[in-house]
Amino acid sequence: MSDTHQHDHDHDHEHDHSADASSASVPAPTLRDPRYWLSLEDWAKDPEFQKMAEKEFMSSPLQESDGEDGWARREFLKLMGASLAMASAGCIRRPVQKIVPYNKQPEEVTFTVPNLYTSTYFDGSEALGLLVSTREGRPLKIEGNPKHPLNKGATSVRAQAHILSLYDPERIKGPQRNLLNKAKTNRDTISAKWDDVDDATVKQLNKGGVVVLSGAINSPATRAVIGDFCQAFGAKHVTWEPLAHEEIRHGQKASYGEALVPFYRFDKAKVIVSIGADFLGTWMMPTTYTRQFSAGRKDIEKMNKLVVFDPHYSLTGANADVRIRIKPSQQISVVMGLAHEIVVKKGFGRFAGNASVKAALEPFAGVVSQLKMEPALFVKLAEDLIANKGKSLVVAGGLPTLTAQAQELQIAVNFLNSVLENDGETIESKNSLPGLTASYSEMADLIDSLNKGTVKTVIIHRTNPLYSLPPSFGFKDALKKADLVLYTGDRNDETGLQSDYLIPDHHPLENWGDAEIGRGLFSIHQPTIRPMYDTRSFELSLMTWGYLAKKGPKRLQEFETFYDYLRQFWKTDIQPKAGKGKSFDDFWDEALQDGVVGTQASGSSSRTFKTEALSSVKPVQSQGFELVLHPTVAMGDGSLANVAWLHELPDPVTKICWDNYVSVSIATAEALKLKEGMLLELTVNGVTKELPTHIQPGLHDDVLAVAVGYGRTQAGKVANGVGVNSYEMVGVKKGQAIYAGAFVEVKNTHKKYLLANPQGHHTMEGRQIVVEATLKEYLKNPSAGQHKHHIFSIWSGHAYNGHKWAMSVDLNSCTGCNACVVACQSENNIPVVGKKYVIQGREMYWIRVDRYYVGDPANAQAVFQPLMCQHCDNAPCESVCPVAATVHSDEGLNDMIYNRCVGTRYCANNCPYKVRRFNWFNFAKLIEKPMHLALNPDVTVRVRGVMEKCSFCVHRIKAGKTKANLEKRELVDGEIKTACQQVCPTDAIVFGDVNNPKSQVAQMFKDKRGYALLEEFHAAPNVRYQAKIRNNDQEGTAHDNKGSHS
Amino acid sequence: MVSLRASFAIVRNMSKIRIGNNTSFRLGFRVMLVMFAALTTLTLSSCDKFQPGIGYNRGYAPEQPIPFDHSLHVSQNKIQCQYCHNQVERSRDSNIPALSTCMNCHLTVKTDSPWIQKVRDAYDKKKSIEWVKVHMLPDHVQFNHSAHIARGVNCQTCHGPVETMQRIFQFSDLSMGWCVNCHRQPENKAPLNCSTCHN
Amino acid sequence: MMKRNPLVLGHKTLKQITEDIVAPVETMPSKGWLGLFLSAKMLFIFYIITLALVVSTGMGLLGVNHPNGWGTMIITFVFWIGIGHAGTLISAILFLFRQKWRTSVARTAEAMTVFAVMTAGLFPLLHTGRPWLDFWLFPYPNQRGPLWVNFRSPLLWDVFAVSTYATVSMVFWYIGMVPDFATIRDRAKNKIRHTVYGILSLGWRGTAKNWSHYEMLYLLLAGLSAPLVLSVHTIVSFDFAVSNLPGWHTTIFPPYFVAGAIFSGFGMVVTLMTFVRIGFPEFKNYITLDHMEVMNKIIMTTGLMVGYAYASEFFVAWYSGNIYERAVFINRALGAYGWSYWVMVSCNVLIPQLFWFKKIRRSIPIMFVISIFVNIGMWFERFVITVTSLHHDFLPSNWGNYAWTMYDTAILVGSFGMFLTLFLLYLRVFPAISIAEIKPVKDVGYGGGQH
Amino acid sequence: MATIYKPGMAAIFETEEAILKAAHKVKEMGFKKFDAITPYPVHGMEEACGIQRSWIPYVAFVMGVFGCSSGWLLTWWTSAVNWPLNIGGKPFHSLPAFIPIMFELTILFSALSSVAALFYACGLPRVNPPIIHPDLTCHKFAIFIPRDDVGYDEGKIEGMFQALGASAIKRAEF
Repeated sequence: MSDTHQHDHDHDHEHDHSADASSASVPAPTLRDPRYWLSLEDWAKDPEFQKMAEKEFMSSPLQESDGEDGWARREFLKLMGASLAMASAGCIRRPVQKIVPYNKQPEEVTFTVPNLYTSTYFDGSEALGLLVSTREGRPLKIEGNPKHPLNKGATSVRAQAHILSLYDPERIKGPQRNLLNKAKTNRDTISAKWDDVDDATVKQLNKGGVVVLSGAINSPATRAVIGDFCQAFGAKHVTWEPLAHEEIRHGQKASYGEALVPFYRFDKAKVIVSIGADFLGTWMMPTTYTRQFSAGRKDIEKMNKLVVFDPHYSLTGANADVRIRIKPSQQISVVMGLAHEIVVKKGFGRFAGNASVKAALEPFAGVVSQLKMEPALFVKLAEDLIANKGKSLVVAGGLPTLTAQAQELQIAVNFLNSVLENDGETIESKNSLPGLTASYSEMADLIDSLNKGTVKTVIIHRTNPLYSLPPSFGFKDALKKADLVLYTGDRNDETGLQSDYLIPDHHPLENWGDAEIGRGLFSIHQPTIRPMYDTRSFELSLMTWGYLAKKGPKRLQEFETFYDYLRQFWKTDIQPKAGKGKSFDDFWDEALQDGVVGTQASGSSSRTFKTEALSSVKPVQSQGFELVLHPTVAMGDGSLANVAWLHELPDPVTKICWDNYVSVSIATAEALKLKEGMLLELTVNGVTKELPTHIQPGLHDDVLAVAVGYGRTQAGKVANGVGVNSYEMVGVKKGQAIYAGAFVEVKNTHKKYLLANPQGHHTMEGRQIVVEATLKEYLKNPSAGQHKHHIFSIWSGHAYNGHKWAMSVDLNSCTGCNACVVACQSENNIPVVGKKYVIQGREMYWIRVDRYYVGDPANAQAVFQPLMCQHCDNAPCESVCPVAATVHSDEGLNDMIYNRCVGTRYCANNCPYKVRRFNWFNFAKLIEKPMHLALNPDVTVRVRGVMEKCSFCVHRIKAGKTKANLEKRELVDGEIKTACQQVCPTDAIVFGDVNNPKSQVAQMFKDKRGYALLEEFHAAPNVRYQAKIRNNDQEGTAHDNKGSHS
Repeated sequence: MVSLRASFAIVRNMSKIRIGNNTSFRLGFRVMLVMFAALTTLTLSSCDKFQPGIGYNRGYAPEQPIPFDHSLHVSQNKIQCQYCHNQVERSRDSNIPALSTCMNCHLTVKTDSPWIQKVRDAYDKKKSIEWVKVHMLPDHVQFNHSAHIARGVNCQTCHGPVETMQRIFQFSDLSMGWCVNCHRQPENKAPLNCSTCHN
Repeated sequence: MMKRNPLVLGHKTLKQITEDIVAPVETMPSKGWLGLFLSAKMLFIFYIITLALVVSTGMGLLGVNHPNGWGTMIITFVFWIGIGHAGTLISAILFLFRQKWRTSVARTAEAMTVFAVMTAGLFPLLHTGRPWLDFWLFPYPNQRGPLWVNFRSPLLWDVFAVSTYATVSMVFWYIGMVPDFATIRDRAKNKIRHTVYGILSLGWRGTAKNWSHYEMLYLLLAGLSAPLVLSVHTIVSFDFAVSNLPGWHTTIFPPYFVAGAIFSGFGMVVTLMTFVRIGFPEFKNYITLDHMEVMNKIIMTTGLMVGYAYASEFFVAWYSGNIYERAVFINRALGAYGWSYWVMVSCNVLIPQLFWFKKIRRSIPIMFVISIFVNIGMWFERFVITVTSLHHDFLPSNWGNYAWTMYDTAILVGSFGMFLTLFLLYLRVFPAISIAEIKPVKDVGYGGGQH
Repeated sequence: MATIYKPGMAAIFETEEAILKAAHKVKEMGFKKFDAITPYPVHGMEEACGIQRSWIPYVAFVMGVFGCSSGWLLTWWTSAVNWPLNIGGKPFHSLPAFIPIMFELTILFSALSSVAALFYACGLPRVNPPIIHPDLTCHKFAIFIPRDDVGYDEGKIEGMFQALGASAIKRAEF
C-alpha cells in the first residue's frame, strides 16, 4: 500500500502550490513612457494595469478560491483566456509546480491507473462484497465485487457512501480521554497516549466484570478475537443493533425449535407476500434480495408476483404488483386470515384436519372485512399461494412489524410457509445468516447487570447505544455505574461522550478483516489505504490487552498485528471449510483475488412446525392512530449520518431529503387540517415530539409513519440537528423494543416548516412518461400502453460509423433503490448543495429517479423512472449554445465542455428532460480537506457558472478504448460499464454500442416494450426505456382512469 | 507583437491628420484615436496569426534542483526515454523516474559529483527531489501519453529535441490550436471530439 | 387633424425656437432636476453594487434555478429592449411616412432608445455564469484551433442584432444632433463649451451642398433603421420562439413581440414626455397635447394588438391539441402564477382602452397613470412568458417555482436608476428637440395666417 | 481630411424667401462655386443652387451587398469549412439559421459606410471652420461666393447682394 503523501504529480500538487496562482501574474514594473499617451506595450506591463486587468477578469473567482485550495489554479487557468485576450503583452507566468517522484517506485502503482482491491462492507444486517478502486494509494470509489455470489457487483447506497466517512474531517485523529465529573457528564476531552490507555485498561480488566458490547459482527476472525478475549478475562460478549432481527430468531425458535435467521430465496418464489418486510429497501439484505427479486421478473411471461401488506409506504410496497395498506395491528390478522382461507376454507395442506390449528385460526375468519381490499382479491391471493405451493414466500419483519406481538406474527408467518411447503424451498434454514445475532434481550440483561454493579468495564465497539437505543431502556444511567467505559468510535459522539476513553478503531477501509456473508461463504476484507490517523484496530486493542495481561490463548498474545492473527485464523479455521486441497498461500491469494471463497450451504429441508406455538397467536385490538417507525434507504440506523451524500439523497418513495417527518394519509391530513410541512405534535409512550408533516398517498388512515436514524446530536457538522431522533419514541415491553403499533396522540401546531423535495409534481398528468401495462395486456400486445407517434425529418441527419453509445433502462426491473444516484455522485464529483438550495431547486444530480403515483390517490401505486441525459441525436441543448460548449461527438455522445461554457443556461431551458445542472455557486470550494481526496481525478471538477450533466461516463469509455487499444484488440461488449449500470442490483441499466448488433443494448433496443421518452419531439434520444409490467390480474393499468394521452 | 506595432502605426498616422489649431481639441481627438487603437489592438492581440503562442510558456526552462542533462544521458549514453519514463506506455502521465531508478546506475557511476551525492542523500534518507514542472496543461485537459505512444508518436514530436537539451525547456506551445492542428491531419486518423480531451 | 392644429404653438420666430430649445443646455439646472438626478444616481450606484455582488458570488443569488434557468435578468432585458423600440420607430418609420408631428418628440424618443438599449444590453452579458468570458460570444480568431461560435444559436443572433441596433440607433441619433451641436457651438460664450460642442458638431457648416447630402443620409438611415428595428425584436423573440418549450415555441412571437415593443415604447415615451413638459414648461409649445394624443392613440391600438396576441396564443394552444401546450396555458391563467397573467392582461389590454375617450386621451395626469400601468403590464408580460413556460414544462417531476430573492428586486429597480441617470443627463447636455428639424415645420397648421 | 478654406464675398439674409431668391439670382449670374449657408434644410434650395442628387445611396447599396455576403461567408466558412461540428444533428451549413446574421451585417455595413460617405462628402470632421456669422446656425441665412469663381468681381457682387436686400455684406474666408 503506497502512502497517501506520495502524490499523483498531475493532480495533487496544484493543491500545494496553487497559492502562487494569484501572485504569479504580476511581472516587474518597467519605466513609464514619457509621452502623454502610453504605448500599449508599456501600458500592459504597467503594474496598475495588471492589477486592473486582474480585478476585472480574475478577481471574482480567484477571491473566492483561497490559495490553499486546489480550485484556485483551475479557476486561474480557465481565466487565462480572458486575461490574455486583454493584457496580451503582459505575459502571465504559470504558477510554479513541483513534481515529487517516489523514492522507490511501488510495484503496484501506475500513475492514473486505478488499482482494485476486494473487500467487504457490513452495516449491521447486510454484508456486501466490494471492489474498491484506489489511485496512487487512496480509495476513490466503492463498487460491488462482480465475483461475489450474493450481490454480484451491486452495492447499497450506504456501502458506496461510507467512503466519505473515511475522509470525514471530523474523525478524531488519535486516542482521547474524556474527563467525566461525579455525575459522569463530560467535563473535558484531552488527547491520550495508547500506552496510558492500555495500562489503565489492563489494570481495570484484571478486576473482572468485563463486557464487550458490540454491534452485530459477521467477521469470524473478529468473533474469534473477542472469544479469546472473553476467555482471557472472563468477559461477556453482548451484540446489539437498533435494527436487530431478533423477532425472526424468536419466531423460528418457537416454530421450529432453532433460533436462526434463515436465508430467503426470492428468486425461487413465484408469489411473494410481504407483511411489513421492506426487503427491497431496508430489511435484512436489500441489495441481495433486490437482485433475487428482479431475477424473478426478467422473463416477463413467467414473472413473479409481489403482494405487499404495507404498514407505511415502503420501497417494497412501491414495487408491489398488489399493495394493500394496513396498520401494524392488522399484520397478524392478515397472515392468520390468509391461513384460515387456505387451511380452513380451502382445506389445503397437512394441517387441514388439525383441530387445534382450526381453533387457533377461527378468530380470524372474517378479517378481510377489516382490510381495505376487496375480498375477491384476498381469495385470489390464497388461491395463488396454493397454486404455487413450494414456490411462494411469505415474509414479515423489520421495525414496522415490531409490535408487542412481533414474535406471534413470525409464528403465524412460519405456519403459513410450512402450510405452503415453502420451508426448505424458498426458505433455507441450513443457510442461515451467521452475522445477525444482535439482540435487545441481551442488551436488557446487560443493563440489569450494570445496575446490579456486577459489570465494571464496558468496551463498546461499532454501535452507538446512547443515540439509537430507546432511552426507556435506561442504558445511560446504567452505564454511569461502570468504572471504565472504552469506546472505539471514530468521533466523540453520543456514546463517546459517556465513555472514559475513545480508542478509535481503524476505518473499515483502513483495516484488515473478513466476513462470513452466508453460511460457508467467506469473504476477505482488505485495507485500501494506510491508516490516516493514529488509530488502532479494535481487534489489535483486544490482542494488546491480552498480551499485556499475559492472559488468554496463545494466538491472542503472540501476534503483533491483527493481519497475522487473521492469516493464522484463516489457515486453521477457514481453509478446512472453504479451501480444501490447496496450499494455504494459493488459497489466501485466491481469497484476495476473488474476494470470496467457499459456497453457500445447501440441503435445507422442510422442518416440522410446532402447532402448539399457534395458540399464542391472538387477534390484536387497535385504537386510534398507530405509530410506525421505519428505517430509510439512505440513513439506515443513522450510524453514517455525517455523510452528506446520504442526507441529500432523496427518499425513494417520498423524494424528500435532509429531514425526517411524519407521513400521514390524505384523509387524515384533511381531518387534522394539515398542510405539507406543517409541524405535527406526536405524543407516544409519554414522549412528545414535533415533526413536519408529509402527506403520503396510499397510507393507511390510522398510520403515522416516522423514519429513524435522524436527529443526531454529536455526529458532526452535517448530521447534527437534521431531523428528529425518533428512537426516543420507542417503547419497551419485556426487554423488547416496540417500534410499531403504539397509540399516538396528535396535535396540529399549525406551525409552518419547509421540507426539501427535489421532485416538483407527483403525477404524470396523463402524459406518456412511464409506460405501464398489466401482465394480461402485455401477453396480448407486447407494446401495450404505448402511444406511438408518426415521426419524420426533412433532413437525413449525420451518419455514425464506428461506435454509437446508447443506454437502455428497464422500468420493469428498476426498483428505485437510488444506488445509481450515489454511484454517479461518487464517480463524477457531484457536489452536495444542502437543504436550503435543494428547496431553491439547485440540486446537482446527473441521474435522478423520478417517482410518480398512479391510480386512486388514497391507495396510490408508484412507478419509478431513472432519468439521466438522454444524449439525443438531435440534441435541443446543442443548437442553442452560442459558444458551442455542448456539441455531438462522432460516437453519438452529447459532449458538455465545462471549460468552454460561459453559462447562458439556454441549454438547460431547451432540454425537454431538464437533466442539465448549473453550478450556481462555487460548490467545489466548499469541499473541506481531506474530503477532496475522494474526488475522481478523471472527471474535471466544475467551477462556478458552468453547466454540467451526465456524460455517459465518457472517461470510462475513453479508458476502455485506450485499454483495448494498448492491448491491440477490439472492444468487448459490456467491457465499458457506466457507474450507474455497474452498481444496479437489478441490471435495469444496460449500456453499450448500438452499432454493434450483437451488443446487449442493441438487443434491448429491439424489445417491444421499448420506447423513447417524449418520442414525438424527435430529439432522437440514445436512451430507451422498457415499459413496466404489473402482474396484478387486472385488465388495465391505473393510468387508464387518469386522463389518457391524446 | 506585430499587431501592436501595426496599431501604433495607425495611431501615429491618424494623429498626423491636420486638425485646426485648437490644442485642447487636438488632445481630445488624439485620446479618441488612442482608444480606437486600443480596441483594434485588443481584438487583434487574441489572434494567433499575429501573436504565435503568446502566454503559452513556449521556451519555459526553469532551473531544476539538480541540473539533469538530457543531452548527456540520451545522446552520449544512449539511454532510451522509456528506461526512466517507464510508465509512459501504460499511464496517462509520463512519470518522472523514482530515485531508485537513478540509483540503478549512479550507485557506481560518477558518485563523486556533488549533484549525484545530493540525489544519493535524498535516496538514503527516503526523501525525494522536488523537480520543477515544465510542461503544464490546464486541469480541464485530459492528455493521455499511453494513447499517443501506442499510435507511434515520437516523444520529440511534442517535447522537441530532448536529446540535445542540457536543460529541459518547453518546445511546443501546447495550445489547443496546436493539439487540434495535429489531430486534424487526415493521415493521423485522430478523433476531433471535444470529449477526446475534455470531460 | 394634424393639418389643422399647429405643430408649434405661439408663433415662434426662428430665434425664439433656438433659444427655447437650447435653454436647458445653457442655463443652470433647477433644484428639481438636481434632486431627480441625485436620487437616480444613488439608485444607479446601488445597482452597480448589486450587479458586482451577483457577478462575484454567483447567479445563485438570484431566483433562477432548476427548471427556471432564466429569470429577472432576461425578463428585464426584454422589457428594456422593447422600450428601446419606440424611439427608432418614431423617428425612422414616422419619418418615412412623412409624419411631421414626429419632429418634436423624435429626438427624445431616440435618446430613450439609446439609453434603454444600453440598460438592456448589460443583462445578457451579466446573466451568464462567467461574464468575464462573454467575449467568447464573438467570432474572433483564437488559439483554440480556432474554435468558432455556434451561429445556430438565437443568443448569437442576439449578439449581432442588439449590437447592430445599438450602433445604428446611436449613429442615427448623433447624426440628427450634429447641426444642433453646431448651433450651440456658435452660440457658445465660453471656450470650453465652444470646444466641446465644436468637437461634437464635427465642424458642421450647413451649406446647401452639405444639407442635401445630409438629408439623403438621414433618409437612408431611416430606411435602414425601419427593418432593423423590426428585425431586432423579432430576433429577441426568437430566443423564445426557436426553443422547443411549450409556451415559447410559437410562430406568433415575432409580430407579437414587435407590437408589444411599440406598445411599451410609446408607454415609456408618454411617461417621459409628461416629465419633460413639467420640467421644461417652454417645451409645451413644441410637445403639444396633440402630440401626446397621437401617441395615446398608438398605445390604444397596439394594446389591442397584444390583446389579440394573448387571445390567439390560447386559441392555438387549444386548437393544436398538444397536451403540453394546453397544460402550459391553462397553468398560465390558473396556475401558481395566474395572478401575474391577469396583471398583464388588465394593464396591457383593458386599461389602455380608456383612451377611446378623447377627454382621457388629452388629460396629462390620466395618461401618465395609464402609461405607468402599461410599463408595469409589459414587464409582467415578459415575466409570464419567461417563467410560466419554464416552470411547468414536459416532465412533471421537473416542475418548480421561481425562487424570487431580494437581489431580483434590486436588479429590476436598479436598472431604472441607470436609465434615468443617463436620460436626465441627456436632457441637460443635448438639445432635447431637433432644432434644425422643427424650424421648417414651425408654420405647419397656421394655414396661410388665418387663425 | 479637411478642405482648404477660400477667401470670398459673403452676404447675410434675414429670411428664407430672401435667400432662395438670392440663390436663384446668383445662379443666373453664372456663378458655379458659390454656396448657401442655412440653419436648416431650406425647401427648394437644391434647385436654387443647382445641386445634383446625392451619391450616398450607391455607397449604401454596395456596402449593403458586401455586408450581406460577408455575413454569409463568415457563417459558412466557420461552421461548414474551417471546423465543422455536429451541433444538434443539424447540417453543417444550416443556411436558414445564418440569415439573421447576414441581415444584421447588411444593415450595419450599409449604415456605417453611408455615414462615412457623408463625412467624406461634407469634409467632416472639421474643427473651428471659419464662421461667417454665428447666427447662420440659428436664424440667419447667407450666400458665399469664393474668389476663384468665374467672373468674380467684388463691386458687381456687392451691388447684386444689396439689390437682393442683404442685411450685411462682408469679405470672408470660407
